[in-house]
Amino acid sequence: MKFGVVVFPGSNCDKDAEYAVKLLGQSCEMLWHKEKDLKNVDCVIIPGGFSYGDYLRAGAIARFAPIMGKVVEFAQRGGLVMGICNGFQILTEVGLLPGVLIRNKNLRFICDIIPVKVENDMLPFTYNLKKGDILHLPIAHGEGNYYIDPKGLEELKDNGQIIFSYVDNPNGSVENIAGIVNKGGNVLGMMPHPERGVEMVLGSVDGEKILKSVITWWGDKNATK
Amino acid sequence: MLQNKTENYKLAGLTEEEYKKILEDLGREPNPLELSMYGVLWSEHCSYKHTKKLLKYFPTEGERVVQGPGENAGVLDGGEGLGIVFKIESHNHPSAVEPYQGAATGVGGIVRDIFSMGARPVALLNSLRFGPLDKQRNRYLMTGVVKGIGDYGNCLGIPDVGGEVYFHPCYNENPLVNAMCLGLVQIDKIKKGVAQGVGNVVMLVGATTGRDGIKGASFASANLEEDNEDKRPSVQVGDPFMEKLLLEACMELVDNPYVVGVQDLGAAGLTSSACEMAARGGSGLELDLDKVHVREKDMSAMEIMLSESQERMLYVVEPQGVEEVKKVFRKWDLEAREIGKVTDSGKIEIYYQGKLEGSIPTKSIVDGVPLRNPLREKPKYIEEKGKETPKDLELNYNEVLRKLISDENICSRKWVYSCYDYMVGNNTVLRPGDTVGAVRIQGTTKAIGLTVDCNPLYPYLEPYHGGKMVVLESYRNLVAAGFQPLGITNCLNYPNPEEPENYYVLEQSIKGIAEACRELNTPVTGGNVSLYNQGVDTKIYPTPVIGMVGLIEDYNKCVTTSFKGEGEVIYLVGE
Amino acid sequence: MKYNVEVIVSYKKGVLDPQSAAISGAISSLGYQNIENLTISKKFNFQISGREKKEVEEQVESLCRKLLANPVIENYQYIIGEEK
Amino acid sequence: MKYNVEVIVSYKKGVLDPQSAAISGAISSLGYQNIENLTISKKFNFQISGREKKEVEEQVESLCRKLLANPVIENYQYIIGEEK
Ligand SMILES: Nc1ncnc2c1ncn2[C@@H]1O[C@H](COP(=O)(O)OP(=O)(O)O)[C@@H](O)[C@H]1O
Repeated sequence: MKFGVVVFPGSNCDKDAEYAVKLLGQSCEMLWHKEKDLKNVDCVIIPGGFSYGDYLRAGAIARFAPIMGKVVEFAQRGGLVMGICNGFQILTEVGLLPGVLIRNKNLRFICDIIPVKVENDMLPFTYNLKKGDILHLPIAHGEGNYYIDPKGLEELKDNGQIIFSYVDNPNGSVENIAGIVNKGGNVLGMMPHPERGVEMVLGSVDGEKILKSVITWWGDKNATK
Repeated sequence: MLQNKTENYKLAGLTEEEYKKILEDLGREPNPLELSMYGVLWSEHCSYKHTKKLLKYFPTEGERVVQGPGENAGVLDGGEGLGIVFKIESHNHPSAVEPYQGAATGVGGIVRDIFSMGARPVALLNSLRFGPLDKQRNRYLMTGVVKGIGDYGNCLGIPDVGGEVYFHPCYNENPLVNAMCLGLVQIDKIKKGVAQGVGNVVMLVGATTGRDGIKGASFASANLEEDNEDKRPSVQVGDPFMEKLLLEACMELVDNPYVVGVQDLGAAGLTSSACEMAARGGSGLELDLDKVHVREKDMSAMEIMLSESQERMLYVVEPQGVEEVKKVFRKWDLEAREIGKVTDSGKIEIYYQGKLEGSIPTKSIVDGVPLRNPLREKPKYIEEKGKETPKDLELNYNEVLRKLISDENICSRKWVYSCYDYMVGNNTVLRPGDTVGAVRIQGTTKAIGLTVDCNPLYPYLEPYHGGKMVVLESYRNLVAAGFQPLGITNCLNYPNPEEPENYYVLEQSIKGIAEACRELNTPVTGGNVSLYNQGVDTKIYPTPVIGMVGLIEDYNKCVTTSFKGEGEVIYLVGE
Repeated sequence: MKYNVEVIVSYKKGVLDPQSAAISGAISSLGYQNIENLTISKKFNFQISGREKKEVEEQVESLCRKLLANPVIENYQYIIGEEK
Repeated sequence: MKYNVEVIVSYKKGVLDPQSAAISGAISSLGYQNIENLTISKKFNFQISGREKKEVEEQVESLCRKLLANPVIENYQYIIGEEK
């Protein structure tokens, strides 16, 4: 399977995502923000970091990058898109995901490894997982406090769009939301960093389970074709 | 003008002796621009006039030393062509005035030192000292400093893998903020801060040059545009996003064969980087300030030369490489301007608006400062404190334990390091909370262990032995975690060296550090000196912060601090 | 023609702004018990050139919607004045 | 008596404002070439109660200096109006 990692000025988890994907034996293309070519990848990762310095609002400026037009088209055609941390923020700003991420409730940046619960196991991103599974995942963000109005929240719940939730809410997110998907289930936004949880020596291996889910799902889907 | 001369050199921070030396070196009177350039380069901060002789005590050679003191950072040989680049630097004074920006720009500065060597920064550490937290101002300082360090390093994506925080009333007026950075480079690709090759092009890259950071002490600042409401801030504002772009662009140029030298612009801005690069190359420079991309209109030559605007680098490039270099910076949306060329005049010649505004012999301004030899006197308190006996110990162990673990100097530091992204990069194998921090070297089984440490009580009570003990502590930390210690960098934070007692302590503790380094075979590859950390009511304890690096061949064998399971036996080792 | 533009972007009512909340807390812990209803907004000032006000207005409107404010949580308002 | 207070905090002249610089860059890459001199400030609004305006003014002044603005790099100005 071929992954693509978008590189914005200020991205800083782009190489980590590439590392994780390759560690799992998959190929990876880096997608420069000024370009308009997704290089035929099967899954786009929008990595963490501080695109454009996160000035104004996290993700507010990145959404206008030329590559994003292609990402939106790709997503609308059903392509797999994973926005991690800053990538989640960008996906909400560009409108692929509902809601918005605001400053952590205590206004502090938080770096830690924390338990996250799987809420929906019917998605490509949780293909190998079970609802209720607890994953220990790294987080590192200052603006991860997910907000959506009550009506939007109802919709998220009704459609099963909440995919991950925090066991102990670190940032004030509504409904302890740690990750959501779009209605189609092909676009994921999550604050925790699965690409950092790929080796025990780094403190966690649970991130691998999410990436492997995507890979297995992809393999199965193409096998049945 | 003439009768103002004394005042002028004093305003520039120079002594009469120094001024006479300048007259001698120049063979004439310096003009205001030249005088203020001398003023900043001959300041303690840039010239080490009080400590140059003392730093000679340090062992700086060893089989692993690739680059000792004198460059932007030191380099050790990590085996198989791997260069371990590291340095520590203080940003004490700016952080006392503006904790957030002061600490942030401190991180920015040390990171630029590392990547100017061609190394990719892979880890940060920091060593912090404040007055006790029952004082509101100390809480304010600490909150700002921690946030400043976090925001800057997090944005750059460099994991912060360790550090220390210590509280004592002696830091009430002078908090200490020392930042250390580690980078990795292929030894044959190391870049140096050198300007060489007549006709080679000097390029200023990165952020615009503004009026920030122009030293209030500089005598010329009185002539700055009068505008009372907006007093010129002497504090710079950092832009980590700009630095991240600069970092990535510089990394792309590591393999470029046309790049002759690189240096970052730190204290004293263009003045120090241009002069130092020329001095290392034994050359001269011709600078055309009209080419500098400035942030504000109508800046004077002096303002451009002294500006401490952050996120800027100076490149020396062979003419045929200039377009390529520009192309890389353009890719990262950065400005790169040709602002001058290398000459064989042995002088720094500054042109502005078609006129020669200054001409200074390189050797004079960089190495010409008369060194000081202050008086030493053993402080009386040392004898007195030596005679004190411990007070009666409290015997209620539960109570003692509770007091200990709730002490602000002992309790968990998680509230500090959880503000730092310590995992970015996928290399952090020992995280904050362990004895030392460690990052692995991707593609190998090796990891580098890092620690910054200083218990200031040791050098305060026993300057010489205390100096040794500070090094030993770092050494023990690394060994305990399974690392072979390789070398150190240090940040000497001390009070006013012109007081004999202070100078005695400074000299003795340096001798102690040197002795320990020699015995342990951990040479000193660089460091930083911060003197005059003294206020109206307090002066800091001698605080020589040691940053030590070590190597482990297999990172799976790192030893973490925690107890691993029930029933395990606990040993106390040592005498 | 040049116009001076001022844009104010503030949180919608009902959206909790953690920063305002924190500053309100800090104010009362500094001992000011008589301060209430604190809100923080962003104020942008810039100059825009265009042939006529209507055209400029459209541009400012779209800039607010696209970039300066996030309509999910923020409101915006602007004033366009001719440059003197 | 209750007063409505508006405080504007902005960077001093000559201080680098990376945020404004980044947003200006974004604006021009969005195709608006006719916008210049963008600056961003913070606007605080709150209500304060006090017996007389002078007393309130002193409090607002000290609040600005201590909390809302960083006098090393920022300027502030405020307007105090009586509540209607
Ligand atoms: N300013 C800081 N930045 C990052 N990590 C820190 C900082 N201060 C302390 N730490 C980390 O917290 C842990 C405990 O610190 P400390 O109590 O000083 O340890 P030690 O007893 O080993 O000297 C260490 O892992 C250290 O690296």
